[in-house]
Amino acid sequence: MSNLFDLLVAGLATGAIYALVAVGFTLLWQTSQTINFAQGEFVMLPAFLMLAAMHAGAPFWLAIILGILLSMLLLGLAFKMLLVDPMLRHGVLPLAIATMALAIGLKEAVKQFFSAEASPFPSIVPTGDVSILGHAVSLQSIGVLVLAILAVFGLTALLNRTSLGHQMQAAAQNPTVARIIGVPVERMILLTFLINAFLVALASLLITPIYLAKFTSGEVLGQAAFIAAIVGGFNQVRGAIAGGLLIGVLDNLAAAYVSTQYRAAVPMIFLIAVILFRPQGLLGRAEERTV
Amino acid sequence: MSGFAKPLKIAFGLIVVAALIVVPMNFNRYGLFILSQWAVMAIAAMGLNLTLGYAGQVSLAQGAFVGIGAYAAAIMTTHGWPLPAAIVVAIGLSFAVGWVLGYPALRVQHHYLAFVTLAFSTLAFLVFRNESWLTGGIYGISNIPRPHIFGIATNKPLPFYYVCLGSLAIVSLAVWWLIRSPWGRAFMALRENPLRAQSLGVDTRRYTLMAFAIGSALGGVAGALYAPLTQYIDPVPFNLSLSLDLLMMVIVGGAGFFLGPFLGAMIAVLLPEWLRFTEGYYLMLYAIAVMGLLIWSPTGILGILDRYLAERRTKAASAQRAVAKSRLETAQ
Amino acid sequence: QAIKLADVAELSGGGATVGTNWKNGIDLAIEEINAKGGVLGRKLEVTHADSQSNPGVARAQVQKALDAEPYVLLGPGYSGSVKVTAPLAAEAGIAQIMGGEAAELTQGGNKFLFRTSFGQQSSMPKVAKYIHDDMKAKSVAVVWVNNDFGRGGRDVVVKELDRLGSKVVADLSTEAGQADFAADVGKIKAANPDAVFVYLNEEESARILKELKRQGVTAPLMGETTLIGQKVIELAGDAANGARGHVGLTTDAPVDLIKAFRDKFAKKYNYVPDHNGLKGYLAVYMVKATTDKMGKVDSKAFADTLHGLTIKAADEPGILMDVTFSETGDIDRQSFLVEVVEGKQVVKQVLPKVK
Amino acid sequence: MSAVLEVTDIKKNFGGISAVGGVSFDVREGEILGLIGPNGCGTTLFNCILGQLTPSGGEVKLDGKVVTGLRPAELNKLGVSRTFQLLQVFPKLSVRENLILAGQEHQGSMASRLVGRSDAGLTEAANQMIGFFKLDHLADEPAGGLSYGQQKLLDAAMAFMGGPRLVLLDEPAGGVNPSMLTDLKERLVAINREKNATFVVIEHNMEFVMSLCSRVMVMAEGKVLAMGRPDEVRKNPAVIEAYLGH
Amino acid sequence: MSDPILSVHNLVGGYGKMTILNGTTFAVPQATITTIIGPNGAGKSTVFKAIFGLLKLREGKINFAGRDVTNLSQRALLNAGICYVPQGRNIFPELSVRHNIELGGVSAGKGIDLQSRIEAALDLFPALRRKSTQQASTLSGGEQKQLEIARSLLLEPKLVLIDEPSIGLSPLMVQQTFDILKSLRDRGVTILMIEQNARSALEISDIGIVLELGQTRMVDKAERILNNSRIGQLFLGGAMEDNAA
Ligand SMILES: Nc1ncnc2c1ncn2[C@@H]1O[C@H](COP(=O)(O)OP(=O)(O)OP(=O)(O)O)[C@@H](O)[C@H]1O
Ligand SMILES: Nc1ncnc2c1ncn2[C@@H]1O[C@H](COP(=O)(O)OP(=O)(O)OP(=O)(O)O)[C@@H](O)[C@H]1O
Ligand SMILES: [Mg+2]
Ligand SMILES: [Mg+2]
Repeated sequence: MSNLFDLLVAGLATGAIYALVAVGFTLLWQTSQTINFAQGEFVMLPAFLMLAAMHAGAPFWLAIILGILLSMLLLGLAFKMLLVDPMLRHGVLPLAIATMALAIGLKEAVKQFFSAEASPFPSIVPTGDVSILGHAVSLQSIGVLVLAILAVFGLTALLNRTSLGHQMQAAAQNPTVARIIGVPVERMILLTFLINAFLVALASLLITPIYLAKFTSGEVLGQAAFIAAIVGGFNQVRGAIAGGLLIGVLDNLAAAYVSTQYRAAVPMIFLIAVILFRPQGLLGRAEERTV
Repeated sequence: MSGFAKPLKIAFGLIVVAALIVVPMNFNRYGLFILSQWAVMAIAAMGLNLTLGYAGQVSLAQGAFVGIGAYAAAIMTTHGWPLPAAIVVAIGLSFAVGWVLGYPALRVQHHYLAFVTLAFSTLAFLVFRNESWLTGGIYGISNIPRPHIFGIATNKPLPFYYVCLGSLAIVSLAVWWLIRSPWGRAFMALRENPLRAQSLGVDTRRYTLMAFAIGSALGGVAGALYAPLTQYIDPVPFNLSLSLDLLMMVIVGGAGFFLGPFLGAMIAVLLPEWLRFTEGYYLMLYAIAVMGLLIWSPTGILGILDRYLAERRTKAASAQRAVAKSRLETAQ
Repeated sequence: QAIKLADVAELSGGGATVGTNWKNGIDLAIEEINAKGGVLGRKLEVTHADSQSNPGVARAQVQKALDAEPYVLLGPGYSGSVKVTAPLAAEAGIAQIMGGEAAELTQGGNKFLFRTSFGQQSSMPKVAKYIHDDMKAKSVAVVWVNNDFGRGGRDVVVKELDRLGSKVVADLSTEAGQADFAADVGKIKAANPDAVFVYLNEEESARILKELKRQGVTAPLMGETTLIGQKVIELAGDAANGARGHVGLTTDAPVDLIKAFRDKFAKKYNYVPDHNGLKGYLAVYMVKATTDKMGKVDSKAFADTLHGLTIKAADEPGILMDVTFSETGDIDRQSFLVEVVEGKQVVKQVLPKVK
Repeated sequence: MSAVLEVTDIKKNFGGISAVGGVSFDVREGEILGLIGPNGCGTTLFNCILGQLTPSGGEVKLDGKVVTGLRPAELNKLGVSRTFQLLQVFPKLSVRENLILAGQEHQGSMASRLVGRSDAGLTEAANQMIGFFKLDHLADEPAGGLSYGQQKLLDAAMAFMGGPRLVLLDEPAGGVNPSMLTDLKERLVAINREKNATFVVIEHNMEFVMSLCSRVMVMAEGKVLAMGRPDEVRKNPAVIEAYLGH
Repeated sequence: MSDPILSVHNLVGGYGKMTILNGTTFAVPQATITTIIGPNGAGKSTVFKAIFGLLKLREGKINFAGRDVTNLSQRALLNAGICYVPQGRNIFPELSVRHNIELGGVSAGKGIDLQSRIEAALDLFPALRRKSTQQASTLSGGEQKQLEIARSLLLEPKLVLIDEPSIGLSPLMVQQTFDILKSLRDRGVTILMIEQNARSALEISDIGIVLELGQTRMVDKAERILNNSRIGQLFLGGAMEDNAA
């Protein structure tokens, strides 16, 4: 019993990480119909930017600020202008492929210009545990979870309650018409990517102390986040939380009760089941069309 | 197309085929290996092009079917079966599994389908790795023999290259026939507008399953050639990244174009090799090249050609319009 | 005219860290040797090729390397990749010095294949013996990474433990790149073993060490180089304290030559190498020592000369420690039993050469 | 006249909201039935009859056989075809390919179509259709580049390629030029007479409906409001109130 | 009728290399309803796209309220007081009906009470009010068109370009829509409309334009076009009226 509780807590801790990465993923989909296969690498990179700043002698706080700004410049502005703009009109696939290539490029660049080795990364949340119902829960995990929840609430409010959010959605769902009625589509898309870049930089800051800074660390993270996003509901930002936590917990339960060798299979089977029986995801909205 | 372009095209095609037969004769073993790999990947990409490019069903599982074919061939040939028999089994097996994988496509499309197939791909990898009694597990299967074709041993790189090239030729003809048949049109109808297709009597269920099954079967063929090509297989090459690579080949070559997979496979297999002289930077450059290509033409290499042809056709249509216009003016 | 070596390694993909270390080790050794006038007065030259950690690509690259007729082939590091490529090198009659550790590699009678480190068939029995004899563990939990490296080690150690009479009470496979070890550690805890054998890559080792500490597992931890390496200590912090490991080759070995190597490497590449860096370095010095011994650059005779050869560090400082090569291409050398004490590796025992 | 299509008590709810609330009627062999009603009155009904949506209740019979729940493709094979209110063509295929596609599934078996002629022997028929709808200069253009009205015509043309017995046309006149509409109407009448094909026409263009149809059914709020000859319906005060206005 | 508020002069342009507009020229006087009619594929919608900056012109000038607006951005055109309702389905399917309408006011200036305008628009279309929280994609075809018209009422434009508003609308709704257009005109707004429902449209129009093969065939008072027998034969479906009568 206590073991089960530990597993749940551990699962939620990992799940919070997935959720945090998945939030940006659903955001990009909802506001620009982009699937970013490099999302994992987007989380990997800012940590290295910060590390680079520290190696250059900047104190940690300055490195963080520089890292976030640089991320927004590279992963927000440059990404949008160089890759997204030319391809957005041509549907989801070319851009998805381009982001796959981008993922390779980012990994190789970090490996080549920084290091193939893993590096430790300082934590802004104090390391250590707090005791909840007599079980140790790490402060880092709580930090990640809190940020994920804040991001989801913030973004949901932005998207569904503000005119700006509606404009962002409109720009994604029907850019031509959005332009016709005066929505500044370009600016909306840019905003989306800047928000995403900001989020991944924050995520990077919180996750890297746990995952270690390594050029490959985005791979596992990216895939888990995709699955979390789909399971939770792709067209709803809040789906990311549900999906992330669920996948984290499921993964732990699978490792404990199914088989460590087939552990990775369980979330996949769950994913297939969700898609087949509730394609819009657990919290997603069904896409309805009249004929 | 004008009457002049067609013979020109045929002549060009014949030259390319002749070059593929003759030029490699004095290649070294490495060159032949790479070319064989190109042929094998082109077959797999052609299968995916059918499923994705023509029928519009996104699949991130083509690599798993290459794996299924490879394991079928490896297991059978190391147990003394001839390769052709193994290819038949590989086709049958991947066709059947592909058919089953097609069922989700009847319920969901686009990115949802992509993730179902992605999940399948991961599952297949786990089975390859964990069921050691059958697949040799993580240690894989070694000493995979190369076949005797018409009594000729293909152990040496050149004969085996011809085996791959010949298979590619056969597959190409079959695919070409398929897409120019009414089936090909029905596949495109699935891609363009399944709703309308249904109401025109296109049995979208059956065509969807077929698109998956046939595409997967070609993945199986590629796998059955891959195993004797490398003569050793383990689960690693058939993980998700192969599926992603194949997808990249299809999109970069030009999805929905017959020749797309040939070019796409060329870029994916040969471009990194050409870039190897840059040592540590070659994958980065490769990634940049792929992105650059897509920025230049998001519809793939053949998309560029297509744009050019479309412009020529609209020119002709404009001319027709001008004629109609002058007629109208004289009528008044 | 330069002597050409060809290296094929895991420079990208899952084994990139392994391959990069290996490559850097090679480059360092060659630079040193050339600075001192080369081998038999000829400079060494190496081409590096990336196998992308994929056996199929490895095969292609080795083929390419062999087509260029190198003096000796170096690499790859993954056992699967070695397995596909070894027949090619053997067919070409070119010696291959590689980094793979799987037991079976040298058991197929290949006359051209040489290790740079212990095969698992020689290291794992020592580990099992230590767990049984010194740790006095009746029950053992085994955690391994599910790739050819981890699986290979696990298979030998489980067999040996069985033979010695220690019971394997938990047998846990993990994924390369895995970040969350809570469930695995939970299982270990539930099994309550007398000792835990951990056989993972460096980063994963660091993560599981942290998790073991978090969940308060007190059973002694035993592993290999990958559990107690400097990198792991750096990453895991004080969670690494108390972990023990058998180290065939480590940059932390109490050997002056090795310390000097480590400093040179760190100076050149800005990081501390792992054992793969050492392996690459040694591979080149194996070439040098063998060639010096032959007195000529003869690719055909190379393998024959290296079989049965003993190289003394006194004669060839680059080899770092005395080493003997068997007829099968396996290596025999001193090894160490190390414990992490307050963030430092402390050598507990020196295990002598077998012969 | 016997009934080709008998619809009994069809219902359709969307999450608790009733869009069609128990509609029964039949379509007689060889007639042209008009179907009118205010926007959102529930002509979605036809999507239920044709298998695009699953009805929440009720039964559909074709030639006396129950066909409720059959898939659109199966119904099409039984000779029922349709057009769509919103544009539904195959945008990247040429106009001619669109038409060949529309007919090909009615030629031979699936296997025979794999080995048979590439155009399933339909080029001639497609060209005729193209000629009739005055799309000659656009025959090789991708259908997605056609103007609204042209796509609407192409959609209608596609419905005729399979030689159907029963055709449902959803607002065929929307966006079509009046003179072309006259041709279309003549064509419908001709096919109706010569091939004894039956039509159901959903349309808001009153001239078109009233001059074409032999019977008109009026729906409002998911129910049948009136049914009868065009002139009767036109004078019906309830219909004027709900639909026609003055 | 006063001076033209919009004049297009010698527009030449098309898609790819295909030329659709072959020197289209016409002028629209202020505070009138002007209707463009013409066969399918004549280039009517293309003219609108050209005016609204969605089509790159190869030649030609577009003047609005005394200023050259050729190839301006959509936002600039909206700010200048032009609003455009295109043909076909133009909604944001996954947003609610109300939010769809709200978005019509995006380019409105600061001092405008959007909420009351939204309410006013919903009052005109009761079906939309009933479904205001539903996803727009669940509306019927005609309701979606109503949504677009309602959305376009949120701004106070000087010129409305409206492309076949009657498609999919029931006769009652067509009447109502035309009434809305009339009242807009009476308030001084200029309406440029494309219609295939030509008779009804010309009946409420001041001016009619016949467009064919991308050229202006005829510009005249609406009633003169209505009564022109040749035009009747060619574009108004002359035969149909007889049948129905
Ligand atoms: N998916 C859906 N979810 C909720 N309501 C729906 C859905 N589809 C249709 N409706 C509602 O059902 C009613 C009937 O729609 P239907 O499409 O039948 O209208 P229609 O009669 O074709 O009208 P029109 O002439 O405007 O096309 C409408 O009020 C519509 O809003
Ligand atoms: N996006 C496009 N790409 C290519 N050609 C196009 C495109 N849109 C329109 N065309 C062509 O331009 C011509 C004019 O189209 P347009 O839409 O302006 O016609 P229209 O007069 O509005 O006709 P309708 O009354 O049917 O709406 C048509 O022949 C059409 O084929
Ligand atoms: Mg138009
Ligand atoms: Mg309708």
